[in-house]
Amino acid sequence: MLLELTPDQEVFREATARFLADRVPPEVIRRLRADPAGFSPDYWSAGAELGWTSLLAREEHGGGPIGDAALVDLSILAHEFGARAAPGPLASANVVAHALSTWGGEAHTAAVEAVLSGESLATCALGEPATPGEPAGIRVQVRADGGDVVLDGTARPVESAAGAGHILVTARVAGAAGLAQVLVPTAAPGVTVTPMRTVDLTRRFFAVGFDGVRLPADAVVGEFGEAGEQVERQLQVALALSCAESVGAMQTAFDLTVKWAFERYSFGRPLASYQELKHRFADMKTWLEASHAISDKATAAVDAGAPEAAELASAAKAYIGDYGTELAQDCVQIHGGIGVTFEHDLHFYLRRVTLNRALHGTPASHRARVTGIFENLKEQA
Amino acid sequence: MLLELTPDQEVFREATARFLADRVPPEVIRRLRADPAGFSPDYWSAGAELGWTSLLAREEHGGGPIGDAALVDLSILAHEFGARAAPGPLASANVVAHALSTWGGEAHTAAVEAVLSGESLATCALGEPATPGEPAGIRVQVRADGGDVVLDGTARPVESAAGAGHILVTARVAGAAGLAQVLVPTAAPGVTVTPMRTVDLTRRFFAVGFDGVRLPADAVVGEFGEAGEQVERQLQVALALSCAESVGAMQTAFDLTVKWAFERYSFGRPLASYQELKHRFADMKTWLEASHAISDKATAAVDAGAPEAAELASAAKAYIGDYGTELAQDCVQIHGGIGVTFEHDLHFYLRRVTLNRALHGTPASHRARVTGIFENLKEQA
Amino acid sequence: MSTSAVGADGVESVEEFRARARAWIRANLRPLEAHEEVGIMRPTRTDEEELAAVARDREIQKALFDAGLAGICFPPEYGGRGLTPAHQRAFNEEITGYEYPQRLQVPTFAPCAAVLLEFGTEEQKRAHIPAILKGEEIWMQFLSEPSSGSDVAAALTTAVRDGDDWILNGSKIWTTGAWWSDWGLCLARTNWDVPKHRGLTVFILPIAAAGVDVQRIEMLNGVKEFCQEFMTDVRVPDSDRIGEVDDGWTVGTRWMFHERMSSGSPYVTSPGTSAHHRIGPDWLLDIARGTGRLDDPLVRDLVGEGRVLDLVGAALHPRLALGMTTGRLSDQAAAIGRLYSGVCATRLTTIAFDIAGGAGAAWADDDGAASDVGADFLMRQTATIGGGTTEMARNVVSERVLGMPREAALDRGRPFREVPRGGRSGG
Amino acid sequence: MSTSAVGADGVESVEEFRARARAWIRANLRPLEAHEEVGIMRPTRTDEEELAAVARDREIQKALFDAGLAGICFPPEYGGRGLTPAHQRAFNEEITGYEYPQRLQVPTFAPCAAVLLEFGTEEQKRAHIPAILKGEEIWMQFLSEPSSGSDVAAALTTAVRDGDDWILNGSKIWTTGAWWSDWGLCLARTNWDVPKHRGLTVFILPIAAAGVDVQRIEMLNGVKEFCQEFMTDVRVPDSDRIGEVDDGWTVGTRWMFHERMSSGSPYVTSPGTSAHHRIGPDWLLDIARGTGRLDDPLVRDLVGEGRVLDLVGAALHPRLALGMTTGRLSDQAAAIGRLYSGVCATRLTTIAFDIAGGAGAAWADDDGAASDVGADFLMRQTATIGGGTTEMARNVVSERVLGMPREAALDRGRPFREVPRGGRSGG
Repeated sequence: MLLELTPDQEVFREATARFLADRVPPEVIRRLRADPAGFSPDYWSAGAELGWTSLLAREEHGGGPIGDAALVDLSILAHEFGARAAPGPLASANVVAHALSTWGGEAHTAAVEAVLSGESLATCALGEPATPGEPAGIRVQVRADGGDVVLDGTARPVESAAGAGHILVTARVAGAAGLAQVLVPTAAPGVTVTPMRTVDLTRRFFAVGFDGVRLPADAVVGEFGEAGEQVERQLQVALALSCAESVGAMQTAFDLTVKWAFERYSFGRPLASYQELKHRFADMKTWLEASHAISDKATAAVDAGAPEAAELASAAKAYIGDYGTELAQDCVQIHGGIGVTFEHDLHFYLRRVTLNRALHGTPASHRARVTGIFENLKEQA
Repeated sequence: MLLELTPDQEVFREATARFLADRVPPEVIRRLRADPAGFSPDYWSAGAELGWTSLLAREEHGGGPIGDAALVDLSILAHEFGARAAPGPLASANVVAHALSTWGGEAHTAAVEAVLSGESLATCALGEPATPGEPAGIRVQVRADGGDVVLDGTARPVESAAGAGHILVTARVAGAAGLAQVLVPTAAPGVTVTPMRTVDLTRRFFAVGFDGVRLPADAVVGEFGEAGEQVERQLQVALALSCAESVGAMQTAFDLTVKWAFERYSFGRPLASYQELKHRFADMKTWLEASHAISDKATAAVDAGAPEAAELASAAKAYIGDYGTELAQDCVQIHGGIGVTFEHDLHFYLRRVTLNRALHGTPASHRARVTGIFENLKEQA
Repeated sequence: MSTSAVGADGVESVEEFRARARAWIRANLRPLEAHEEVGIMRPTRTDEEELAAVARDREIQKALFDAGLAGICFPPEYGGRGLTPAHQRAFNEEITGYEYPQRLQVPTFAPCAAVLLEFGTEEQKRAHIPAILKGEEIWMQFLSEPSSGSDVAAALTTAVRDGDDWILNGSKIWTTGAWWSDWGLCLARTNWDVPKHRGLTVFILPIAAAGVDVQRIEMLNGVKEFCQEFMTDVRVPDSDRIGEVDDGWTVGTRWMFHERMSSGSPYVTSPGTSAHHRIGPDWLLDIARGTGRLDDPLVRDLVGEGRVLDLVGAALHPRLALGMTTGRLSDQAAAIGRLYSGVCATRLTTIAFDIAGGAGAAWADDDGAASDVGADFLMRQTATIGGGTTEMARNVVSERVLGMPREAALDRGRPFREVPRGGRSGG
Repeated sequence: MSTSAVGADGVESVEEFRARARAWIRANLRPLEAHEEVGIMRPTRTDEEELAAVARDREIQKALFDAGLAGICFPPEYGGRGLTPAHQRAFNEEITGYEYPQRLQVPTFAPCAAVLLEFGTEEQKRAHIPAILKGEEIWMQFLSEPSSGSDVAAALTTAVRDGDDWILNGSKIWTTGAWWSDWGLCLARTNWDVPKHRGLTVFILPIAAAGVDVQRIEMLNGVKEFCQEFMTDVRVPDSDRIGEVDDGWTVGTRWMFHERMSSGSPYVTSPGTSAHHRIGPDWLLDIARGTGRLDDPLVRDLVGEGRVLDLVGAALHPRLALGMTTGRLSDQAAAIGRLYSGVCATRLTTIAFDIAGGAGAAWADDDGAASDVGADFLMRQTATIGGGTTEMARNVVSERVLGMPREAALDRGRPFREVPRGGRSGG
């Protein structure tokens, strides 16, 4: 997170922090493991009132940023979500709000307003990020058929699909190179939603099958077959939010463990007095500050639509993916046995960074993306 | 190296150890940097008298092991070479002696005897190891032409090529899938020997060009076009010796650094009292024992021609390649600035493990080889 | 005791023994399926299934005893076979790939039975060793405490003399399966006014004794294999004391030696290439194949790394064992093996997670080998915590193997009562 | 002093300054070639060439001074421009890609000139700062000693009072280019009967002074950039003392602060994206392309890793600088940046070596970018040793940033004369 928030940002952060501390303290998160959705509907709609879903949408849809940089503001929320291992599909919902509000048509107005108000949940299936020269990992096909579009295939993992009214689906256009995005009601005939298992306690993922799902053409978001760039933009938003969330989780895991090291004694000395542990804390602090830095820089670039946004977002994802889990695992190690028990909170944060490491492309796939972008950059230079 | 040597092995090791301590102590090695060959001819012939070149050759050629396991005995020498950063193409010369003695014909008798006596130096160009399903990195071609064979292409790096009378060259057979090995006199028309630069102080490498080099067919070692298996065997011998040598170098670097840690004080305490350094020494000791263990196991398997020899040799090369250099670099780090000066001995051992890491295939290429072998093994199971 | 063929000199040779073991094993034990119980402590069994598995382990142990195949290196006077470690190794090789009484090996045979053999009275040994060898007694270590972590000698569990008995109060933790076990080997403090190591005494007690409350601990992945015991005024007769009063650290030192050595102990059956409770390189291949990534050079590199680490470990452990046997390596070199194993296991778990790709975040039940690898990754550190942390192993290697100065301990030479203990307790 | 346009209020704005700097740089300085001086301290120049390069650096510095572009953040009374760090940053940006007086930056401007500004007398400042800004004086740190390594306060170099002078004896090491430098800032022991930090005093001395013997140190790759100085009865007037007698650690603490901060110091010109004296990600691409391995996914992964580390570093350093400026982060957070840079540089060097493959062992002169990467690998650790080891940085981060207990130092509170110093000396 940024070292300095504006007063508006601080008010905004503080409201959500208080809300989360009140509504989803650790003992509640532990219980939510058994909840099919991972959270209650009123939790999400109350969050929407705090602005969780509206920052990236246009004002005419009831959205709007609190400052100049909507995604930066939203990343402060995402950081708070990570720091408290909060439930809820923050990134997915915001990607949908952003997409519908930016590229959607008249037909999507009702949906975007319902998402913004928290009245209805929407999620998205973006697919894995594309490496330059390589196809993205998208396994849904769409074809135009008369005035309709028809979808076939499977998207996975799709967050909160079972509780969502709509899924924004990214699909390959059959027989062509392009992509299209379609807003699919989960109630549409031919849609099947199958739960998956996951490392997180409160986030839920699903495999969503599309078997000849037929929708009117105005379900398409943006231009049919020309959605590559908007998908890339949405992916960058998702990456930025996922990174900010992971950094929040890293921060809490680190803080918990520093505290433990001061309080826990072994051989008559606090753990914090052992040089080998001290040096590991120094490394962790370095990874942590580096993760804050690259996360914030990538977020600002994505927010500004800067040319370096794609590379920075992937660099952040690769770095935070690797070092976020290393940091959290080292926190577990320093805690010892208690750190792998269900009763301790530490695993909440380990789960969150583990999830985010493997979601939206692994560190290795993002390194490949960085190499491709960097290579193109150098060839142009 | 083995934890326990037989009395014969110990006598053998001790003779070479005394010889090396006398002939190539550190100050001599430092001076040999400027020597074009890296050592004097009489050094090598005296070594040959100590048995450096004869263990893998048949008795009728003047060779023969000192015990049951010739390569194991030889690996004790290689370990001593590494431990003292000794000059001389031990692995290359022994591969040639082994190859000529095992697969060579009448025409090679004089050459093998000269190699064994140390009267003449011979070296080899094996190429990089082949991964199952992939071609080996061999860039010399050979074709049969009447009663002759003709070689074209370049082999690099070839150790001690400038001082060698013969080079055992591995070549692809033009227009066919097989390999052939040819013993090429360096004086043959069309052979060019160009010095390369290297990380080692006393070992010398060359790019050897073959431009229509024509030799009689009896220069061929083994069956023309059927040399794949003998090349693989020779490569395994080279890997085993290279690993044993690296482990010797690791052992000396480690011992030097343990000694330093006890003697060097900082803030009124010996370095050996700092927990963070102690833990790094524990890791290094673990890498070191593991390297001894896998090197010895691979050597025994190669010596016995065991089915697991190829996989173990590559596993040893990959592990020792990675951890040998990590250990040596950590020894440098613990020494501080003095560890990167030319006057200190530590870099001798760093150079040796660095050289061996990149020679005969990188750790990554050997991991790929291990994966291929392992995959085949599991498919057969 | 049992009937079995022996050589002409009355001692069964290794090969005779091997042949007999092989025949019996093939006739009586179930071959394991490939990858049975792969992964990191996955919660695959219900409590009922776990109890049935424990019962089966006891049953196999009893059958082994009746066949003259139990307690291979235990003394005959306590029901063992009195054979050599080479016989045990042959047995390990023969039982590889078959079910075996896994829950009785560690800690029952080692360190617990090993400690009884070394320090127990004749009565104690006759009472317990044969019962252990028959599968009638499963033992646990009452050693770690919530407050002490790696510093096991800092036990707060207290034993106070009361006539011919002792009264124990305190809590022990990280006992595997105490809820289905029978006896505990317990380290307790009998004197608070001397330095840490000089006020300890070792006792044995039935886990069902009055005042022992066994609570199961839920791990982050839902497995409830470990327990914590709360002891409230537990009465133990002085005849169940092991070793001298206040001299428990003499026992404890050997106890911990046997614990560190347990994987190579001659008292313990440990199949050579068991893929149980770990992720081995063959599982990496399966994940790669299952996710369609086996042709990806990056994935092949990871599989190769896993295989290399596994092969190196298989070379290292015998070297260490030989070195310790012949005295070429310090007895403390076992810590090198522990360190290697821990680091290797965490790396293999990470590799599995990386190969699984997106299936590491969320997986379907039909994802095959990639399923649950994400959950394994969460449990990764258990390999470097359980059975003594790798940090402690690094201390041992540097201080005991390399002879480097010991860490300053602020509790040294100080009455334990006065040692700072910090503000928190935990595991 | 110099002629330059200034804003209406008499202060040149950053943008005015930038425009003026840009015009001057383009008119007067040579653009660098791609990858000029890539690699880890490669011995690319003869002594004659090195001396010519030093002369060129002095010449550029003088020209900058004459153009009113030197000493941007130095006080005007000593010849500086009295401008802001923002002006220096603009200058850094504009000079990127051009030659600049690299040898005068560190340690001359910082820490040496910074220490003079902070602790020097008015006479000392007037005597040296303008000369430094004109390129007439190149300074070195006489700080490290062969015996003391990271423990710089354990200096054995001794200064003894003799009338109005001091007589210095001892040895300093790791001075970069002392053989072509002019002045040394020297930490010496003036009292052996008090604890380490309380018996030190700082002096300045001409390197050409009688009794100073400068020996060049050959590094393992043949480069002779570093020196060791042997001081035998070197006479230094008391007027060349910096700070109070025996209070040298007050100076030393700030000295080391300026050293740690030197890469971001407002006194120092440091082009933003210089690829000098390191292996950057673009060099990795060149090696991969040159060895024909750019399509190998393993190589692409390594290039990506290098690029990611570089991008993260470029994000981290400004965050740390901002945090230290605003007080959100401890001043000691500079050690985080030092740690990151060192680890990142060693990793990039290793990646380069791995991409080079067999050319890392032996290379031909025409191997292009892969040439000499093997030699760079041998020098890898210089990035985590020079300028303070990463071990010291980790101590600082844990103790000063995170507030963890300090390491036990057996020299604390003990007369330095009685401190154990071990059996060996070295670097």
